[in-house]
Amino acid sequence: MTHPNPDRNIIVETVCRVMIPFVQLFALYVIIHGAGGPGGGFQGGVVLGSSFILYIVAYDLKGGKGRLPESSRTYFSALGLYIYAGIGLLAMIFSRGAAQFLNYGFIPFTSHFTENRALGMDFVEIGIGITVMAVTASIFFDLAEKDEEPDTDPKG
Amino acid sequence: MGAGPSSLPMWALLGPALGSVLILLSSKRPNLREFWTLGASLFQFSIVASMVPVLLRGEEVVSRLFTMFPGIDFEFRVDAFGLLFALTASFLWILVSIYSIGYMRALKEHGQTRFYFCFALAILGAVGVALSGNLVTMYVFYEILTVSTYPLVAHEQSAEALFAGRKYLAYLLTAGCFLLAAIAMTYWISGTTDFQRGGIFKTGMASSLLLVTLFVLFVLGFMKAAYMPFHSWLPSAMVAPTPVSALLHAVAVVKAGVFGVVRTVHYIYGVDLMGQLGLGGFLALFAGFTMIVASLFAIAQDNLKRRLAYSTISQLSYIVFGVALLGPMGITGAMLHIPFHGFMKITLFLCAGSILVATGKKNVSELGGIGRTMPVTMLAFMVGAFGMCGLPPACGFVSKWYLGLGTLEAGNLLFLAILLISSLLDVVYFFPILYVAFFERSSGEESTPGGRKRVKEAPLTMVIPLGLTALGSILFCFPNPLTEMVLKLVRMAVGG
Amino acid sequence: MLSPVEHFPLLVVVLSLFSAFSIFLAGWVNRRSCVFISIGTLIVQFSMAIAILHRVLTKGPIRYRLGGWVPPWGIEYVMDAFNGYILVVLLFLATVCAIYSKRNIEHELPEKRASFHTIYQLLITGLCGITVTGDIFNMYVFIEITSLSAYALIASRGKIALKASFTYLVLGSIGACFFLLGIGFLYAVTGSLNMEDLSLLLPPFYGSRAVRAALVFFLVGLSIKMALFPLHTWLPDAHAFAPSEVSAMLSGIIIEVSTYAFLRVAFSVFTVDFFKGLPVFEIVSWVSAGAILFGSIWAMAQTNLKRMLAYSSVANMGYIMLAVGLATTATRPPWGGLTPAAMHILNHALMKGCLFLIAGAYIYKGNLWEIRDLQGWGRRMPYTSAAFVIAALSMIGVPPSVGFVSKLYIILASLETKQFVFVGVLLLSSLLNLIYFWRVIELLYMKVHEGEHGHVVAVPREEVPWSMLLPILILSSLCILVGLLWLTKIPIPILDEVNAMFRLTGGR
Amino acid sequence: MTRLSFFSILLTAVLGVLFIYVAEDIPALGDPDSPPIKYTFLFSVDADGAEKELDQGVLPSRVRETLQKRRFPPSSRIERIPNTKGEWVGYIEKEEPRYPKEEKYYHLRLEGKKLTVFRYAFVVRWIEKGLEETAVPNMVTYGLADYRGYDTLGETTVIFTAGVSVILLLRRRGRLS
Amino acid sequence: MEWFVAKVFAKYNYWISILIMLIGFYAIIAKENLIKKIIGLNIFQTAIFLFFISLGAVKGGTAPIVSEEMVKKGYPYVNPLPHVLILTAIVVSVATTAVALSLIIRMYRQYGTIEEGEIIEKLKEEGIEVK
Repeated sequence: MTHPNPDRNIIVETVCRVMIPFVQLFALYVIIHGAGGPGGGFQGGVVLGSSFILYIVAYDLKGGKGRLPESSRTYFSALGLYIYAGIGLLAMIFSRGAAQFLNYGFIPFTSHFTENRALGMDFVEIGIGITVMAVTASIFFDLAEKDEEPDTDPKG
Repeated sequence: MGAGPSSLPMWALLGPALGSVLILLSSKRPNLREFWTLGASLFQFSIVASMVPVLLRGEEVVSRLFTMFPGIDFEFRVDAFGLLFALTASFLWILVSIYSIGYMRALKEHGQTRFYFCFALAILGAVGVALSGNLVTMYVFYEILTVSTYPLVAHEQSAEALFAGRKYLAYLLTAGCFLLAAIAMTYWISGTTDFQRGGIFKTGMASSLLLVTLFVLFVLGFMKAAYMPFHSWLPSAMVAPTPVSALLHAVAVVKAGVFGVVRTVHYIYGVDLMGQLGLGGFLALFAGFTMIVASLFAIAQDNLKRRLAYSTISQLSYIVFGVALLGPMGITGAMLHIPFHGFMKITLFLCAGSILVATGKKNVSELGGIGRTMPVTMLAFMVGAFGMCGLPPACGFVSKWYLGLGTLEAGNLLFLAILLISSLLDVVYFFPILYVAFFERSSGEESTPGGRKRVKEAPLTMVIPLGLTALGSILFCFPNPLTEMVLKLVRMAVGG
Repeated sequence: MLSPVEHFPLLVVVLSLFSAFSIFLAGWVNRRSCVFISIGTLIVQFSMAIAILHRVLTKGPIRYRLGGWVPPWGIEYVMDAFNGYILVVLLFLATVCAIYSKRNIEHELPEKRASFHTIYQLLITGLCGITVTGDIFNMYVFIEITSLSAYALIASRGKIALKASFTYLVLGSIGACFFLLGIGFLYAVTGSLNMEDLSLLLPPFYGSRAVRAALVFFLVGLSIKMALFPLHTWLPDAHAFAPSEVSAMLSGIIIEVSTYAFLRVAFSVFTVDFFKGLPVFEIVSWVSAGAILFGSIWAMAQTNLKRMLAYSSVANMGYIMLAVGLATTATRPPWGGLTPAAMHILNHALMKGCLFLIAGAYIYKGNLWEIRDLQGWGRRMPYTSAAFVIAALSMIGVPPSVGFVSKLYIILASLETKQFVFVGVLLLSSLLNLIYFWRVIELLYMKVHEGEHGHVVAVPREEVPWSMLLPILILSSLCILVGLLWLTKIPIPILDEVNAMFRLTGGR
Repeated sequence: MTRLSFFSILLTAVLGVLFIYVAEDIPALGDPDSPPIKYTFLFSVDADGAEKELDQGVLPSRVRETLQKRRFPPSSRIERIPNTKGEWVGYIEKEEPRYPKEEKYYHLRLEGKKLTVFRYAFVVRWIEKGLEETAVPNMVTYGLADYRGYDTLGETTVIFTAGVSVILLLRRRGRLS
Repeated sequence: MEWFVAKVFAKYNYWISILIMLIGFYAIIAKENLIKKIIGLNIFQTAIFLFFISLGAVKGGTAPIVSEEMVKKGYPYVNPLPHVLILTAIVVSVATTAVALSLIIRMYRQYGTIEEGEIIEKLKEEGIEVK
């Protein structure tokens, strides 16, 4: 295939094409496995985000934006926090105000109090992962943008 | 003496406060606006006057709003002395507002709404100072007076006026800072700031050095009284329109300063403590210096209003002087001099203003023959001048008489000498004006072929007030119910 | 079973958090809706804050255990009179500025409304978090949220603001790092993070060097945040070139909340007993006396209106910290303890918020940055300029405005501690205020254009839209009303409760 | 040597001196009994006859009074740590829904004639009870997401803030700007 | 010697971290280049993180993940709390860096340089003096 810009490299592209799925899979593993072993939302989220960064490094910004468009970045970065804070509020709602914010035990995932806590934590980690992924990607995309006409008029 | 709680002082202050708001609201309709001004002044005067019988019954009108600090209430306590000042200010406000209607319309001044608004606020401040029952309350109104007078001083908005305004603020707000410090220290020393006859400081409350420093702070704080080294804001403030100079710089502002000094000496320190600390002599010398030097300055002035301003400076020091004599006679003279000098000086200023309106002349040297073109005005002027020099039939005679008695009472001939010299100087700088006005030929372009000058007075709205004030200043010289009332009030204030 | 009010301390924070995401998404759908969501949220928060304050004053402090864990094992929210008071002040000014920002942001950053309002809400989240939290590390996290959003908001107008914001970022991060180090030292000595728990555990270690160093780190770090002279260098540019409502928030609330954080750490973690025999507060008061003079003098030297106001903010932080410095030695009510400081926090929020909003109004109307541009605008924008006069008079300290009240209280406090120097400093600074504010007032009203010679000329009246005028008028009228309120001593009981809680007045 | 670099060297030196001044009170590396990981010293009283009282499970009056004076919660139950010479654990009442009502709080140790009272660091509970209380084996995870979950919410908010700030500052095109 | 071991060597973690901290601090203040300033800031923060983490270290401790055989062997766990705190603090520093970098990019777009001195020069030319 022909390349519009010369600084793209077929080898790098192929390697990344192979690697990126594994990176993302690993990221998901890290997020989910956060409860049992080393790992957690942040680590997984950053790895997930870095997979997109890797894509941009190998291909170009436009393609990366195609893979993770602005809309999904916006939605995801808010969605993760909605999940987190929402789960916190669910605890209050399900216990009719008896329990405090983030008191996962009161969310009836299962019948068992501590199980609920564990599950609540898992969902929270997922939320964190989503937000971190979206935000890291979004930050990188914005930083990587080409600069255009400089600002003028120092004050107004 | 008993103290009847009442809401009269609030009403008295409500007059100008409400008036100012209404004035702002009706800025587009001049007649309505001036109606509000007159209405507010009449309302206020009636309220203040209605307090007189209570006072004559030997009671005090007290109204306590709320407590600011332990020992300091926001309270109005109307005693004879305060009422005297309040009466003077509010009565003269009526005349001056009639006068200023004529003046402002005759000269087609700009920003009249601002003028009337600030005027009302200034009166609010002055009467508030008169009625307030302790230093902190007094300070509040004192500062309101200062700030609200600035736009009046700088009214003309010329470079000179702006400079005068700046000078005015710089002097008086600096003084305000000294005053605030003094008040805070008073509270810190004595735990209260209420005015009590005989003073709130007891000997041994604080070291005499501290008390003397505090007194110096007070004297600096009441810089509105324009003692000599700190006087220069007053003559330059004469760029203001004449009604402003008349009311504010002959009655409200400067008298508020003097009022404060009297309060300090008589109600915060008390005569005895002043005597012990030897502050009386110090203050008397200070005031005497001002009396004489200011008169000398006045001789040198050619601008009529500036000359009047310097005479004001020296006359104010009469009051401080009288208080500093620390004897009942002297204090009586001082307290009498507050309303009397108010009447006489306002007469003089109004005359100057109407001369300006009628002929556009500002300087003494141009006044040749004006006595014949403006007889009423100049007669009134003569009355005022006589009063200033302490000659009958004007009421200045009475107060100066008491001051003289006070010096004798103090048994200090030096003070008597100072008094006489300064009165002499008054003659020296006032009689030339009269001479020029009545006996000199003017540079005759407005002499008609008949050789006789036609009478050309200022508008009636200006002539009537000044006639009234002149009459008043004659009235107070002769025994009649009014004079009796004033004297009674003063005696009660002195507590003789 | 917790009563609804006991959930409010949390809801105040989480609500604005939710509204931040919602504004973000709403901006994606429809840009116009953002500001309304923001204002609505703030109004709800404000009413919650009032409810909290009432509950605290009537039934005593609220303790909220996040996640249901009892401290010290979990994070705890503690609402007492002090942070209830601060919360009300903060949310009031925030609401007013949000209303103001509707038109101003449409005018200045039409493209970036959504993200601006999102970050504004996040700023409120951070401020509320700092205010309500009872856990010192949690406080650090929220301080960071606040600072990050503040950096972004300051820089949002681009241009010089970028440089200013960068300076703020570097200094502010150093300050936050110092705060973190202080937490580290305390944790190394006591092994706890909950404030109340720390205050219980610390007494045996009062002599310990780590604890003292921790205090130094907290003090320096937060002094950077609160722009206490000589660590104020970031402030003037940041205030001068940010959007005006952000300047108002910065100078009215953000630096004050940093002051609150310091007070909370100083009096809730290191209690009063810790400071016995340590010259900390003497040093603070002398430094802030320097700040007052420095700020006022530099303010006189400015030609740019907002920059002048910024330097006057430096001076006013000096006022607050001077009052704080006197807090441990002046113990007689009503001016003893923290009363003057807390009082001036509210007063400065009102005055300076009003002034900055007015400066923004001038910029909105005629792009008037320099003071000399304002000549004759007094009659063009009568209401705005009248508000300016009122606020300026209360900065100068003319009775019965708020400025006068706090000046009086601080003077009385310093008289009680026999520090006559401070009295002089305060009076001198109010004179300097007079000079640099009167310059502006004179230009606004008195200086006439050439050729007019003071005769009436019809000037076109061009006021700002009502949604910008309303906040200005509200704040300026409060400058007087709140002053009278203070004089009548109606709100004083709140502050008395604060002093009693910190054992500052009486009982010692 | 510009003024700036001199200035910064000066500041750095001041900071360094402060750190060296502090060094003395920093616990040594890996000390298993340091306050962060084990317990904090509260106070010590003289221990005549305290041992018997403690073994009967009552707190000596001196200790109780001192705890009251320092506004610490009263101890509900004392029990001796097996096979130690003179170490006890003090429990306190706490109310947490669905969890045991008492928690390990005080550590009392007999040292010669002195009875020293310590306060367990709160990490102790995380380490010992975390698994059965949250059913998650990873201490960092349950510390992060449960015991101090609110910090983590704040931290997620921080990174969200950073994202939006970058959008506000840099994004030129797109619907958000 | 014992003094040295007790006071200095036993706390080498502390000494190392403050050394790094001072390096970062110096870089923040002294460097003209804005990127270098930010790098210095990161070094400074990292040093603090090191200090925190090393507070949590325990001799012979294992990773804070509950596991049966570790309990059987009787190894102590290291202190999980500093990890929790520092995870938060790291994210904070990442966020700060991101904002700082975007500010630098904007400044570069506007002034064409990232040297503080030059930027101030350029501002002076535009007639604005910045501290």
